[in-house]
Amino acid sequence: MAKAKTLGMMGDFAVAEAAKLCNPDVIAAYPITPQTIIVERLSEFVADGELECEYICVESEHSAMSACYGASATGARVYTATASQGLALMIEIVYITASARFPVVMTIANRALSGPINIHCDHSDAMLARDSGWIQLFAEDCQEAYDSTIQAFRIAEDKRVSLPVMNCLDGFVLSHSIEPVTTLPIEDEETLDGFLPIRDPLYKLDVDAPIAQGLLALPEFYMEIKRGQQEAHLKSLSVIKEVIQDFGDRWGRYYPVVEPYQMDDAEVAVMTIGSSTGTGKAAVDELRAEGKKVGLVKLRCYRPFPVKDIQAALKKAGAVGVCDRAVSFGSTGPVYADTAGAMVGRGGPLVKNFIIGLGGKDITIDTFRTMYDNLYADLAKGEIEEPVEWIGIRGE
Amino acid sequence: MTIQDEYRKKGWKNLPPGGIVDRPATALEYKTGTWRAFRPIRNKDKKICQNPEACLICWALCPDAAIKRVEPNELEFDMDYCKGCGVCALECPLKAIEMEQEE
Amino acid sequence: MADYPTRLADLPKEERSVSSGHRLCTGCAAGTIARLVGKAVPDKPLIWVNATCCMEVATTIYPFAAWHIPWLHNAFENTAATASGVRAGLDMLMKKGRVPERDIEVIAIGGDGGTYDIGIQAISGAIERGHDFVYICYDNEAYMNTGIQRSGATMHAAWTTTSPAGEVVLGKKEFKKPLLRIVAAHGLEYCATASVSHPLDFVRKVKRAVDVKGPAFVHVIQPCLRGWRFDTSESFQVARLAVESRFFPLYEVYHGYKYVLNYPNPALSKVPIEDYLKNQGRLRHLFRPEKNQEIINIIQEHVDLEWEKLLELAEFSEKSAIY
Amino acid sequence: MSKITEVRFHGRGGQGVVTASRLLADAAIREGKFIQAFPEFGPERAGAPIKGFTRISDKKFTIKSAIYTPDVVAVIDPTLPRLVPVTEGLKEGGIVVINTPETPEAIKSKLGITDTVAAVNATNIALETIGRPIANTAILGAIVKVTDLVKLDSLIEALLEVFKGGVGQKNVEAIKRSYEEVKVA
Repeated sequence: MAKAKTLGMMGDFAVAEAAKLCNPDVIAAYPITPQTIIVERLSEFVADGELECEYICVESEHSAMSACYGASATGARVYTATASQGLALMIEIVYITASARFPVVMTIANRALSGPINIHCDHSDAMLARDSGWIQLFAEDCQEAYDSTIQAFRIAEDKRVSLPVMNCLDGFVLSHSIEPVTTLPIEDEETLDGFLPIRDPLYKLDVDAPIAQGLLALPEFYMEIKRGQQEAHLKSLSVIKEVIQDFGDRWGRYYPVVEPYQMDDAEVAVMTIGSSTGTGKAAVDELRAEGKKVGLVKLRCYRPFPVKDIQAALKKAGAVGVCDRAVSFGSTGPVYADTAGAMVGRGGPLVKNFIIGLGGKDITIDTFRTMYDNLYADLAKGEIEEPVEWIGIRGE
Repeated sequence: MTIQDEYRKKGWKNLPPGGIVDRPATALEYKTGTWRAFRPIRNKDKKICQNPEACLICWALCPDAAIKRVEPNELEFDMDYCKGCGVCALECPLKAIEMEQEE
Repeated sequence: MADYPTRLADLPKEERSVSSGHRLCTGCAAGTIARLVGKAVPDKPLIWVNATCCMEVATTIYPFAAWHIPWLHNAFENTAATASGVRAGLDMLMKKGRVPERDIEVIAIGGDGGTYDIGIQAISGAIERGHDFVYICYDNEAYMNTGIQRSGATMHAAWTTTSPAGEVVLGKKEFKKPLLRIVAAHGLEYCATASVSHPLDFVRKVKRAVDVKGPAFVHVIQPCLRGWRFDTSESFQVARLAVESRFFPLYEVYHGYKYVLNYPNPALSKVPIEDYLKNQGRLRHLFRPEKNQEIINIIQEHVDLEWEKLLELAEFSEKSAIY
Repeated sequence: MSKITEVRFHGRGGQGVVTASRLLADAAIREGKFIQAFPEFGPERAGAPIKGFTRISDKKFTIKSAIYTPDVVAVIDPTLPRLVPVTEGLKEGGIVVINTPETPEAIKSKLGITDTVAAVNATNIALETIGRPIANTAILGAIVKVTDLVKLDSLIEALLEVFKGGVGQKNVEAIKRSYEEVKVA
């Protein structure tokens, strides 16, 4: 029996508490800043008997995901966490895990990818995995990181989905920052009062009913199998919304896949992903107080990319700036690329791309003021001159 | 209809999830016997090998499990799967097996 | 001592691991290895975790899978890590009563490339963590699945497509990596070398490895007719020569410390390495156009040196009171 | 005090700067306030100058950026002002709480500032109460005294959550003494 308590918790800490609540059977993880506090807290829970699970201290992130793949194959509930270079090292197996439809919940404490090495926040690591077939959720604050961890298990293990889920929280800005987090009031800890039933696997390694997973698929069948994977991923969006609704109805906190903020009469708007959303909302409030009709759209679910929800949220704005914390070199930011794809040819707003906060570059209210000024300038000209603008760097 | 035909007919929508094959040993439907250029003949002219259970080297070493132990003490060469590699002939201590050209 | 099969007839009739219908090359002893592992533990349910390798690709071409048991492949270099996850998943599900308590053995199997080179880190980690599983390395001394490229297991002077016998450089420059000593150095309870030419010895060692509560390792030599260039019928004959020439002696190591020699019998006179090398196409350049006695001697000296080390280790182990 | 009160702690790696920023947040959350506490993220190494930040507000706030215009600056290590512009960005009417043996007036002239300065010899207090020159908890007592951020009891409660038993009591004593001994000018 657990009562709801509001405590000051670092994001990593909150995620570890949430993961514990979900009773994972196997954890296989390798430490990397800024995810370390998650794996440390989980190790303490296991050592103190608060969490009954096989905790495998693997010798590399590549082996972390490999062990998760093997464990999920037995039907066990599996959790891991990594960041930056760790995600890059295990990416081979991240793809394979999704193709096998093995549910695994993985927290990413988002951190810039090297070169140069940098331990601060940006989304280049998660974006490295955007084509991997994992569901990807991004949290705005520590409370959402906590709640989203719990939702992730429910989504991943729903038989209609049965896909691994990547829960992203911004490195340091959330992972190592204390914010108020309210824990879940739970009666039946085995199934979180029915919200998270014990995993009933889509299929598993069963000595009494052998199956084979990991075959060589020649051209004759490979594409068919991948089309099936795409279908499962696209269909997961409705289940994700179902889970969001159920969680909100039970505990009062709703995190829609796309959340418009003051968009009804917004002339210009930005779309944000992750913790920059918080500072963005604060900027909107300030500018609104100064009479400026600005808005913001928070993108929580990046994969599957909620095209219809984004179209609905953005269509009334005059000009929209998509704020990426990653860049696909030689092209634009990834979230912009997806968004532009969704908005093209619909007579909707002007859409441009802002690259902000790479490698922990602080995103402040002034950052948003600059972006909104640029959007108003483009709106006045009626066209986007500079489709991709890097905000917050020195020099022309 | 082999599992290959079955899975082809399913189209992409109804294939088992995650690229699995949902039952064991479906390769039994694939007859590797068609690979043979030579065929093993045991005890062709004389019953040299009379007590296989006392030896069974051919049975144990056959890479394709194409030699079956038959009650109570007999061997059966399964031409559905034998690839004609000649291991049994070479390894048989009594030289009771000869490889002959496939017709 | 647990009871180990003394006659091939003791082995179960039915196939319990790989089935017929797989597409390994005609005469490939890897098929035999997979069969014998299944027969080594007739009473124990198995879960098979396979590395990317010939055995994996040739036995599972979608939708044909040649396995009577649950079979899992993940990738090339992470078989031991994947097996760790399978083991952990089973253990915890049983502990929580989610699945019936059963003595299931997790078999992890890979080729030499996947074990000596790209996979050694995952193996070292899995052994260090003490998971209860058996790792089997079937060693055909090159990346055969991708067309015979040189690996850490390839012997000195052997031709492969990436260590060709050229005008200036004659085959692989380096010597075969001493895999088992590296594995033994982890101090695991049991590891051993085996050969397809000694099926009962191999079966005994697999069973011994399975009986270990914790990690165990069996390294079985499996000459490859395609890569070593010999006839489809000769895999086992070549393997036998590898053992009898002392190129690949069969021995066991207990707790990474106590060495027990099995074959060949030291009392027997040595089969010259030349007999082992001469009918392998990958070493033709040592015999034609004319014999390269110098390199043959180098190989012989290296074999003799390694053999002497093994004898000393075995002798020392016999006297040692530790195990 | 503006709607969200922003506090910046200055010290060196290993001096408990981050712990101080967290304890202040923990104290505030006990009073139902909305908080945020985070270090200046970087590969902290013992001895290197680092900062810790705390935001406290009566209303929920969502801002996630660093603090550039603090309302309160707390200097745990007296040697830092020479190296680091500790009062940079201090808001009008802001206050500097500094661990120093000197008087607030002396500090004002030394730093050449006209802002309010609260001085307390936290190192000395810590030595006498905790027995170690760790001033991070002691200085919190001074902060509580000169600002209305949190009540002393909340701070003590938060502290005893982290420092149990005898160590806890010694830290409480340190807090109380600096609460009493802080001088403002």
